[in-house]
Amino acid sequence: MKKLINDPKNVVTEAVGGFAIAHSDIVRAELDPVFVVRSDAPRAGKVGIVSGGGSGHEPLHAGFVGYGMLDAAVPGPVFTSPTPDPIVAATKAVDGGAGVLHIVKNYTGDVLNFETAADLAAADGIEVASVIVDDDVAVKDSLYTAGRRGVAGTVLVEKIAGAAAERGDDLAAVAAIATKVNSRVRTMGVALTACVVPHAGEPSFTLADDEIEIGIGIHGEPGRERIKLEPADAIVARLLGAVLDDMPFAAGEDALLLVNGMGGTPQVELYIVYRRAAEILAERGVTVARSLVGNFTTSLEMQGVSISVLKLDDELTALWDAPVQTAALRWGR
Amino acid sequence: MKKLINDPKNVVTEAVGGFAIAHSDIVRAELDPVFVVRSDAPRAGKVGIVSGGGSGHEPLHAGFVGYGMLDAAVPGPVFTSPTPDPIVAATKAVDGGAGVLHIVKNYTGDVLNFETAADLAAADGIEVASVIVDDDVAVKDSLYTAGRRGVAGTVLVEKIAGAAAERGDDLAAVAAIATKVNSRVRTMGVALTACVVPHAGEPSFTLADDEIEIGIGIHGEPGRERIKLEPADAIVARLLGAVLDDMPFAAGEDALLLVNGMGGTPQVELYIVYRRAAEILAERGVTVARSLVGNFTTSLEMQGVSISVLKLDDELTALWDAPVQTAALRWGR
Amino acid sequence: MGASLGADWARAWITASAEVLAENRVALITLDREIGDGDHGENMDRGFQAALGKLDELPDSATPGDVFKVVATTLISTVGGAAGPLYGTAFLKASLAVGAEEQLDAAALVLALTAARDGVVLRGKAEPGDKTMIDAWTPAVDAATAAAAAGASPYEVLKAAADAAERGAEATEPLVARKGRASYLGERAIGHRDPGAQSSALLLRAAEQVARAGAQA
Amino acid sequence: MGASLGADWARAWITASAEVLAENRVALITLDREIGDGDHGENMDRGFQAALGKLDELPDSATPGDVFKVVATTLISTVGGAAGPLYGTAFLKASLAVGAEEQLDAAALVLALTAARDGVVLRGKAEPGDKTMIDAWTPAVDAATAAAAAGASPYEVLKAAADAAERGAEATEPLVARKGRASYLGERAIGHRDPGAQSSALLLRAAEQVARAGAQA
Ligand SMILES: Nc1ncnc2c1ncn2[C@@H]1O[C@H](COP(=O)(O)OP(=O)(O)O)[C@@H](O)[C@H]1O
Ligand SMILES: Nc1ncnc2c1ncn2[C@@H]1O[C@H](COP(=O)(O)OP(=O)(O)O)[C@@H](O)[C@H]1O
Ligand SMILES: [Mg+2]
Ligand SMILES: [Mg+2]
Ligand SMILES: [Mg+2]
Ligand SMILES: [Mg+2]
Repeated sequence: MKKLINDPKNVVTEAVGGFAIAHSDIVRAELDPVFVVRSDAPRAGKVGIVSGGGSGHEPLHAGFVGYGMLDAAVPGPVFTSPTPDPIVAATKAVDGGAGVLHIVKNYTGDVLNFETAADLAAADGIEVASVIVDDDVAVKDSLYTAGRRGVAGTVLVEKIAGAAAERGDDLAAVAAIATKVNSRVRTMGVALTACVVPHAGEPSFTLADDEIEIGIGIHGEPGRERIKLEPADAIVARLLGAVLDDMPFAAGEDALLLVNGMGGTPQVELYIVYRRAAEILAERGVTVARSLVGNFTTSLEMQGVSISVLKLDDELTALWDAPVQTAALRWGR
Repeated sequence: MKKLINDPKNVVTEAVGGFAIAHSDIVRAELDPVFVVRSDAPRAGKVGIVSGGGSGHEPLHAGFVGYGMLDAAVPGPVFTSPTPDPIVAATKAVDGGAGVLHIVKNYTGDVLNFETAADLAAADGIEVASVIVDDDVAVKDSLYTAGRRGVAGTVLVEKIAGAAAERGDDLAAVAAIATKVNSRVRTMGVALTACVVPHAGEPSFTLADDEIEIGIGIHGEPGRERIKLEPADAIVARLLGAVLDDMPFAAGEDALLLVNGMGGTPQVELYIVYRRAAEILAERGVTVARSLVGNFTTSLEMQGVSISVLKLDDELTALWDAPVQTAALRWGR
Repeated sequence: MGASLGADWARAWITASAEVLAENRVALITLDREIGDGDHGENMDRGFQAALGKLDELPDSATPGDVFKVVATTLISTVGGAAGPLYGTAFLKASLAVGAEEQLDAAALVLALTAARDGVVLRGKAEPGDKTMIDAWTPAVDAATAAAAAGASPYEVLKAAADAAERGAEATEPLVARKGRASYLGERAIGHRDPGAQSSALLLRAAEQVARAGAQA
Repeated sequence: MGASLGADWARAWITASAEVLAENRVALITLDREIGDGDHGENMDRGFQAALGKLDELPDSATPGDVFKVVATTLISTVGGAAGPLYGTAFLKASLAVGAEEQLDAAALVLALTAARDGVVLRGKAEPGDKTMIDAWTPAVDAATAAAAAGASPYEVLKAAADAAERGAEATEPLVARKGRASYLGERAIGHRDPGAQSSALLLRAAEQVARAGAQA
């Protein structure tokens, strides 16, 4: 294992510490328990938004704390959901009296820990609503699984819910927007290489030199199917095909296309993937009205990519375009 | 070699094509010859700024085309400087009558091809000035080398010169600012892994599981020294030590600290590096007045990092803070 | 009937669990890497080391229920992931089940084990055969119940539970998972043991071993 | 004195060069990977394939100088990197040196080779021993000059140049580089052959071989 780290046990606190210094204009970090919060929190009368989960997916979530997006992020250990304590602390830190929305990716650990935290915060008189993100079409949503995972679509939920909170929507409305985004976004990913969790020291799985893993999650967990390496265009057809099968578009509908790098993929490859995905959507008469290309929901140094499509309407587009000022996403100010 | 590509020969055109669709609000791409240009170019009366070089360093340079930074970027094949033709075409496309600045990283190939292009553009009546960036302290600048390489400091030169051009400085003034930034920025990098150039198909060098390469360039060329893996803090001390030895700071001076990922390094590691670098600067009484952390000047999927320090003054800080709207760097609009 | 088990046993159990989880840290990480995300051993080790530290802060008068309670809150606040809330709830429910009893007899142990298992089901909604820790806990509860009904000593109850939990953990190997991360793998989870079932078996074996040591002393 | 070399030879040379560079694409990439950035073979192959295409567009009346000129502009506009401008300038200067001559005798070849070498030096400022293509070109020019002075035929002049260039390329192996990317490596460049010197030797060998084929035909 070769990593630019010191003691594996200190990876999260040191990274969060560095993040807070580098972005002290936007956030501050609490280290006991660990969370990252907007420097101007709590904002009276504004719904607070808290997200979190295991570390290793950066910039998710801390990179999205700031004006127009999250009020706080709670990073757990690498790939391990945080415990309730820091979630409760973050929830209290951002409560401006209008209640707090928890945006939770659908993993048993995240769901259970946020659930406990919500109960504890409610016991302290804070109104908490929760939205579970489960955009990953690689997993069948059935009685026979823990349900779909929350992956890169989470970024879109956070941005759009954040804009709704910033314009003054109340808790129910912000939760409704977040739910709406989640219901209209689908994602599918592929890995070319595995990643190494610092405390594990070994790759989560091994792929031969000509193998790729289709339907990968974001925790270094193996995907659903292992196939031989294909040209990028063929891989894009698989991923986007699965997304569009699950959420068909009518010609003329608008899409936001997110091509998300898993951390170790060069940018040229992301744009090669983006190009073919945009072409396929155009062939189907779908207008790619908004785009986002880059590393937003990663798995440490994993090489790979996920493709997300969000079905836009005027409301979602306007909220997407609204100003945002975070470490990892910024426009309009 | 596992990459999300189609034919290796089409990597650059496909990536540039995708980039131009994804960022059509900011840029357009020409494909014969290949260059990326601001969609509103040429802007009458504004000095145009063109940079370029081999591909594989993304977001450098195309990711920095837009308001307040570059007017055009000329990507060559992967790690190969572009030929004069597209440089001339880009120069013509951005000339608004106030002349054009070429920002060139100090590699024999880039220097020679931009030189020829400048001559050809001048023959067509365009006033061209050139600034060579050579911020890499890993290379001794002496009669016995091709001189220092231009690496991540290039981003700072492009941003600040871009702001000067945007505020209306004339060609001589923009060139002077670019030269000033170059004279005040130093960089040193490390690689944990090599990268694979698509047309080569094999890693540019091999490192054992416990080896790192100090003083790496950005072309997958081997560095100056190979050492055993060390904790991040020790590596930071080496890199930043070399930077500060070369450009000493007095206590109380202001610095911009850039921690640049080489492409395949997880963000947690960049912030762990940033944290220690900021601490060392603070220990020396240097104020880290501005920070930039992320993948800005990369070597494909290489894992590693470079640390750049720019000695700020009020003028440079104001130009750094000025609005910028590019695919990879955006604030203030 | 045999000697009942008091707070000494409860403390010794947690100490032994912390040891066995530290020893099995890498083994559990490896199991979780195969069908999960490779952190189960790290999570459990972190949690039980923390619980160990909390034991010292308990007053001498602490009952077994007090021990279970402090373990519960410590696991909840240090483990994270799926295992943290699940094991935390298990110990919390066990603590409630035994109330202020100073000494746990066979019947009390069965109550505690049943409450723990029910707590995990309440939070995680897993059924037997879903390839989770429930596949260790449910046979353990069944075996403990049967043993107690047959007049076993507390130690014998724990022995029955531990034996059954080990068999249950082993029996997760051929299963497809329907809960937790392994459920994403479909058929590919077959042939791998569930890490949570394995850690549950380790915990119950530790409970039995310290009881045996106490019984022999 | 032997037969002088005309446009047929010049065209055949470029064709043979394109072939030999395609064959040596991977070998040159490998050399450049060791002490540079691994693109030299790709760059040269791309450039000479493009030059090959341009030959067909030349009129039948084209002189050797016309061939050199179209090769020069094609290399400049397709190769990129350091090699593009350097080889481009070499062919451009060679073209100027031979002017409108229909047939090149030994003296004209020496003029062309000398101009080519001087062009590379003009652009790249390398000196002999800097571990660049100059270390192939300079001994080649010297050997060609000596051969011509001794009354060698055009073919023999090229043979002398090619032999010397090969030895010169080989002699770059023990050197530390002072120009180009390999200069960043310091001592670590020792033991590796300079890719540009190697491609120069290949080009000059191709020139000799097509001249020999012509001489035998
Ligand atoms: N719904 C559930 N019910 C019961 N046990 C579960 C459930 N989900 C997961 N588990 C258990 O948790 C274990 C994984 O724990 P751990 O690796 O620490 O958490 P995570 O899956 O969040 O990384 C699984 O092996 C399984 O035994
Ligand atoms: N200043 C120079 N003078 C002469 N030849 C040079 C000079 N710099 C580089 N070269 C030659 O160019 C070769 C490298 O060419 P190439 O790999 O195509 O370009 P790049 O170095 O830009 O990747 C070197 O092996 C060397 O022979
Ligand atoms: Mg986990
Ligand atoms: Mg090159
Ligand atoms: Mg796990
Ligand atoms: Mg090269």
